[in-house]
Amino acid sequence: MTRFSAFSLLKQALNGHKGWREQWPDSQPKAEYDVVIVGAGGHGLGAAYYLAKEHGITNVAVIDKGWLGGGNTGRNTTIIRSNYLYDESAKLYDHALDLWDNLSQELNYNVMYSKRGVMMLAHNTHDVQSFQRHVHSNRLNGVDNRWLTKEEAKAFCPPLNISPDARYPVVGAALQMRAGTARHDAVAWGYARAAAARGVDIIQNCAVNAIRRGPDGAVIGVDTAKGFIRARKVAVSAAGNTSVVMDSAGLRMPLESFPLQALVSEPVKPIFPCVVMSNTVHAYISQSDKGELVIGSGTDQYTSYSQRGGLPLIEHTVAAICEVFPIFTRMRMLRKWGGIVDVTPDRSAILGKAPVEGLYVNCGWGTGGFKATPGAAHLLAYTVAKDEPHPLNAPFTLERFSTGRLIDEAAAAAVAH
Amino acid sequence: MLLIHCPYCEDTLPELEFTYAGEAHIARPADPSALSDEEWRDYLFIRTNARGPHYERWRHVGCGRFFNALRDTVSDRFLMTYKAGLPRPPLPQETVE
Amino acid sequence: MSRYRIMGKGRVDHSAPVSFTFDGKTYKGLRGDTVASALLANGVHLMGRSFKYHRPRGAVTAGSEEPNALIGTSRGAGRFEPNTRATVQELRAGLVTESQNKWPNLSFDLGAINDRAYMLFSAGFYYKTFMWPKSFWDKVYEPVIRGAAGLGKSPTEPDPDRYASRYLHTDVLVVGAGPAGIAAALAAAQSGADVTLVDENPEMGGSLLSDPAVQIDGKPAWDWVEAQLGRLRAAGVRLMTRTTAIGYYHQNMVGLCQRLTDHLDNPPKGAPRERMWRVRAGQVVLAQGALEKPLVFDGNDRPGVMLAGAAQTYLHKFGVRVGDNPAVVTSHDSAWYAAFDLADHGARIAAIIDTRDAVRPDLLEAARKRGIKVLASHTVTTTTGRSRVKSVRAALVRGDTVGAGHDIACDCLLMSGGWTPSLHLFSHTKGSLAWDGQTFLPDRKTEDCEIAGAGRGLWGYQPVLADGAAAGLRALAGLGRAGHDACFTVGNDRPGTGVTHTELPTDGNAGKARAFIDFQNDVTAKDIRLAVREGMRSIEHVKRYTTNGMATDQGKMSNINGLMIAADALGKAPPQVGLTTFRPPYTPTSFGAFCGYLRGETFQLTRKTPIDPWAEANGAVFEPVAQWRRAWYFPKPGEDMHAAVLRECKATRASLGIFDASTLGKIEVAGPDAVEFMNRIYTNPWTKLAPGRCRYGLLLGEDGFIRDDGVIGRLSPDLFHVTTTTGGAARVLTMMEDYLQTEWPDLDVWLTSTTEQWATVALNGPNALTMLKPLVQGVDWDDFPHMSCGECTVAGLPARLFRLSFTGEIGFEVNVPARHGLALWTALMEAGKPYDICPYGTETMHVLRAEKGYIIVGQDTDGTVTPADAGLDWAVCKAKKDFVGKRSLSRPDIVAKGRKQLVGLLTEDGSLLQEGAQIVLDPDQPKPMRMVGHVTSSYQSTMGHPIAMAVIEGGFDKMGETVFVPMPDGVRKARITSTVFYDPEGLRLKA
Amino acid sequence: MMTSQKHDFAAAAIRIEDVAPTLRLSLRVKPAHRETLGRALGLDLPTRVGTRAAANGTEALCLGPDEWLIVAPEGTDPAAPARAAYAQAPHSLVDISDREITLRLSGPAVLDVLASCCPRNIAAMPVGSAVRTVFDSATVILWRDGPTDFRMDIWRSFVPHVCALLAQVQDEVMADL
Repeated sequence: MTRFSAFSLLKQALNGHKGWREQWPDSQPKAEYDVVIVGAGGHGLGAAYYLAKEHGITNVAVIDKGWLGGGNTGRNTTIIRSNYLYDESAKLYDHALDLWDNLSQELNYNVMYSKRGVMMLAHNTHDVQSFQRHVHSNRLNGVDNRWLTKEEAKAFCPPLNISPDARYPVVGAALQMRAGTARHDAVAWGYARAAAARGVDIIQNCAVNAIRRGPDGAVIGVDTAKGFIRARKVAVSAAGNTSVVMDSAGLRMPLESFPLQALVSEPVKPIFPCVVMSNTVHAYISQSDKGELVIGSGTDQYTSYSQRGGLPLIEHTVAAICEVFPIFTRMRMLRKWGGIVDVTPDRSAILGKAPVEGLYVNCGWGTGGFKATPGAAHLLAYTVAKDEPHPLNAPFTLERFSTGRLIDEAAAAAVAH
Repeated sequence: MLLIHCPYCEDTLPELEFTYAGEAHIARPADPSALSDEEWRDYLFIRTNARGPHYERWRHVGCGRFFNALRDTVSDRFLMTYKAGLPRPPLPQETVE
Repeated sequence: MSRYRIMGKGRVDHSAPVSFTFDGKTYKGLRGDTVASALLANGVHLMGRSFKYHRPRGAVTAGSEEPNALIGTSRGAGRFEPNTRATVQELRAGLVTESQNKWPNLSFDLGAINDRAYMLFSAGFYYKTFMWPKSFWDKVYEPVIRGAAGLGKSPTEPDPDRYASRYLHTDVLVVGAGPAGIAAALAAAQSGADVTLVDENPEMGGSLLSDPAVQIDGKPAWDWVEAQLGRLRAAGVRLMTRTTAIGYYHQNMVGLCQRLTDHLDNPPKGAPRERMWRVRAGQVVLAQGALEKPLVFDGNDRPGVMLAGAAQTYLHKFGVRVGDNPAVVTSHDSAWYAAFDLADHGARIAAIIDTRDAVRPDLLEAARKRGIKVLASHTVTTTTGRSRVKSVRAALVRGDTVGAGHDIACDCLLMSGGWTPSLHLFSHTKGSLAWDGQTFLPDRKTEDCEIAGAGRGLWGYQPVLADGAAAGLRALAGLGRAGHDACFTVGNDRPGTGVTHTELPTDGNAGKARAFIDFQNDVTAKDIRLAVREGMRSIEHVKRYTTNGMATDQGKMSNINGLMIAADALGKAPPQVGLTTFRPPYTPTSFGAFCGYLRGETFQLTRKTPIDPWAEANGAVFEPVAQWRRAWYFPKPGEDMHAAVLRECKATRASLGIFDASTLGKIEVAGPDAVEFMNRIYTNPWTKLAPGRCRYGLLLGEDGFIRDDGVIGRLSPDLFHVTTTTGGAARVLTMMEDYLQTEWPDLDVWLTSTTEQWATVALNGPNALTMLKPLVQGVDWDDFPHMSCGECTVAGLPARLFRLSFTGEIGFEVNVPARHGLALWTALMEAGKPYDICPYGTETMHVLRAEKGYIIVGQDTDGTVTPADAGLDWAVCKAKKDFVGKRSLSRPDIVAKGRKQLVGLLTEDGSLLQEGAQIVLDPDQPKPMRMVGHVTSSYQSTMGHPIAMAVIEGGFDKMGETVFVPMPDGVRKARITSTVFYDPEGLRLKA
Repeated sequence: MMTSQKHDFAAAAIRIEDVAPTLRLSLRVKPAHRETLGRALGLDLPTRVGTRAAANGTEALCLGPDEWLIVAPEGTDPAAPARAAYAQAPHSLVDISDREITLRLSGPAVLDVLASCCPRNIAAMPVGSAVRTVFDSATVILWRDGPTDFRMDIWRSFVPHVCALLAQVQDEVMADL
């Protein structure tokens, strides 16, 4: 692996960039691996990297039906934060945040993690109660998050409309200063390059058709578009397609896949310094390093794998943004795209062992997948390597849906009275 | 925005008149107390999440009725809709892409 | 008049000059000009600076695909917008425009220093550096990178303009009113079908407007267009100009953005600036034509280097000669016609440089006749000139070898790399594409659409017209209608073919060549090859790594050229590398158009009760609750919220309070099986509830957690008057209907929402009964104890009266038909005067209920709370075999010890706890602390000290124990108590 | 609340007026008892959603397979005979006269005005039909009384929102762009 640095860049610039080598090879599958990871998004590639780096397991393949990073990794609005309500969630996402903090150096790939602050707007008494609960819980958990008055919120984000006459007036905000954004593609590429350098095979355009189990029920490998690949362990990290893959191992999942849309505006000079989210009006926004306003929307109402999404939802999202930031109506939408988010009944992820020997699953991240990337990857690698969950992901089992021990972030935030 | 045929109104109408109501043909068990925790979990939470033809429920604001539909979740195209209470129809032959 | 304007030529109005400014300088153009055509007429080519290298750029196109000539435009306060395409913006009186991404000015831009250091800024350079020292990223590198972002400036003021939207249902929607679109619309309209023809330009006619010499059916092109539009109008076809089809959505829904006022000097009052049409079409005909591709060679981005088709458009539509001495470089026949037309209008063509070895003899002959020098098998290897191209270097190419070049002086360079069908909308449908060796064409369709003309690779007016007509007929057939075939005779047709290239070879230092592909994002051919060298094998990776195709033209200029080069570098055929997905909108579309009416007052509906006008007139402060606005409190002069609420609370406890409870959800549950239904839905037993009595009802989700609650009255054996929470009304009714229709269709029971049928006024206080009695007729007060209900009249109005209490005081809820709500309120206020009746709002309601330990679903519960957790076990009828949620109450974790339970809290120091504050048992532990619960409700009470409710692990077993609430300014100590703080014996209800 | 207000929409292209209150009943009955109930009410309850039947000043609109909206003049009690038939034909009849407020929209531009916020193809509605549909985010019942003559029943609390939208569309129609 050529080490990236200002010096290597300068050196290459002087010889016309002729010396750069490929960042990862396009591997063909071997007959057998210690671990096969299904899904080459940030989570899967990262898990392969940590398996190799922290657990010495390098005979690993990451297999994807398309190009690496082509799913939700490359389709999200790149928001990173950890100010979740429940201890389990806050600790998990804060673990990710700790890894984000050093990820560029760790991977020798600038993932452009920008700690510009994520501000969540409160629009009514219920929001205030809910966000104060977050702030206090986070504070006692050692997670950065603080309450701002609406004037402080405006000072932090000048385009904000804090007029009391707004349909949903801003009454305050919760700010996590350590939160922010990162360059999504770079995360996938950085992990791919670092994993490949440690011997991991990245196999693209190779659909996994089924997980194959032996006579004793344990996993023995995967059937793919390029034939059977033997594996001692299989980790499924396939986001919206997890249900389909797990079904082939005879496991039905508590998952539904919904279309989620996002959009960017034309690029403009810096105007928007942070990330702002409003759950009440269902929109979130930041400005990319290119100058585009990056805007996320809610999910459409029906399950879908079409990656399309409808016009009405986008209209409501744009209207919500323009209600909170009225200076933006004359900005223009440049492009809009859709992803597929896999959602569990309690809106928290499933990350752990599946009830089949040698099978592991990482799914159900909903809209939280990108921010969890290094954490989920790190904990998935741990769980696969040790055949038991790390304490941080131990609560995120499949079993919780039988016992009732749900981690219901959505219920805790969303009920109006 | 989808276009949906309401089997009660016998009219094909815009999605904005409809709400999605989850997977179809998951009947509430007659005697929930007789179920194990796992069986009850299956009823509550386990979903097919089909990639392709998916049996699902919608409700039409016009007539207020819940009804069933078979929709391809890859193309989002409705293959058929039918009234609530009718048995699950078989998959049409050439629906899978 | 400028010397670049040809008198009398074009579709502009030479008798109507229009003044505008560009970077502070005033220019004159003509009515019908775009900013770009007017600047070109004034000899101005330099219109902008590129994104990364700040290279000087001019208009390269004459349409919406323009990547370079982006300007800021404004018309007064709040009406500035950045990144407007100068090639699209029509002149209007007083238009103010400015160039972008430059400092201090357009011709001298310090940012152009980036251009000197271009070797450093190769594709993906930022992934490889800015990592050391780590702390510099936050403090130095990232701020600098962000500071360099963007093209134009964001608007900074709210937009005073309005936007509109509309639904349209049409049989046939034809997108694009060029020859194919017009022919399709003509064909479709003949059967009487409802046809809509839209075009993004101010005028219909498409390429015919740039080819006036073409003859169709014996008429000059423009006359033919005029005549056909007349025919279409007569046939009732909806013709919409300045209307861009931005996206193609499910089942033939197409979004159209219609620009209504940006071209007008003085827009009419009340007129929306833009209107979004959501069209549902039976059949769609895509006749969007093709986009001309640039050629990729060193220096292809200088101002004055322009697509040949654009030059032809500037000539014919605007009467503007883009240069006196143009050179032409092409790999397609079409540029030859542009050269001929310019030559015929006074330009001296420096040379036609064609990359192909063989050129059609008739073209050669036509060039010879005009005395134009032709260089076949040649390429342009570089150009010179700073703010405008001065010369081009032409060299002979034989296979892989490039001969020595020679310089040719010129004042502009017209290029054509051939044409690529406009596949954007088709791609939105996820239709598949096929590679024909030169370009991608539409292949398998997923929607009921037809593609016609140049949009599917046809060239020349004859075939395009015939194809358009055929597409119109196929669309008709799709509707089950028939029509006659049409036949067009085309004279002076301009057929053409061409070849597709990667980057063209150079005779200079290849290492220094900078051949641009994505002009705006400054992506060069070398960047693409570098991305491939670094292992980017899919076009998606190449795009994201280099940003090729991600500029505001969304790859219209760059996608195919980028793909050709990437495929070449990979040694694969282009289809194996793939085309990036086109995403809506087709051209950048204002946020306002998406908002439509969803702004300001009409952003989202606000529901108001019948009594709301009284509250407003009497100084209420309102709060939003779900979709409603509710009176929060009624401050008297000088009172803050705290003082007002305390006064309202005390007045109610002392004598009498009045409260607008109309927002409560109400559902009439009626039918012989009503009681059975209630038993199945709610946790409580209903069978023995006598008519005329009411009961608190608790509703769970099937997961066993509390969803809603409310008091429910049985008015007769078969009739229940159910109330729900304000926010839960719709949800509860839907849930009930779902069970009724899906699980229990055998039950004879029906549900009707009566939320808005009734206005509801709550009276509470020790004098409530005394005050109300004289106003009521039809109630037997001897048989109307607490938790009774009945029909009667109140103040002469028909009413449903409930005796219940959410405050601990004697209480009533009076329901009257909504039209009488205000009258009832006024009558009660009048009758209450002797008792100092006090109107109160939701805050006082919250305090009073909290003093009694009554929960608010959604505040004291959060979707994870069971009846037992909330201390509401008494409301669960365990004897019932089943009810919604019952099974979940026996799941292992729900019956486990240590669940959070709802208790009261009293602080030791008498301070007010904050709602949401977290509770610990050991305040001295390090972080992360172990939290055992949180405060759900907290108020200053009427008892002289604050009260709070909280959920705490094992709270019921911890009565009297002390817990700690660590706040930023210190730890509060609190004692766990019952949630009933006020009148625990309930004596006041019996008074 | 809105019944006392006059909407000042006086443009020729579109007129929007309040309609005086009428008696409105929501009738729910299973198909098996439809005829019995209809006989009691003196109406042949239509079975096709969106169709209407009238007799003696009382009109029934079929909203769903077991749901009709009965409209009659104020002060009448058309439901009395139905109540008497409850034992033979169990049903639900709920007075919802005050739940909705009715606006009349008429004039040459009425279809454009409705198309501003109704996703359904209003132009295709037969004269004499009525449907429950949506106008922006409000659920409404839309009656087509003539080619350019409509009534819209709107839940009371949604009326200010609907009227604010109509006022904007009104301006737009007047601007004629």
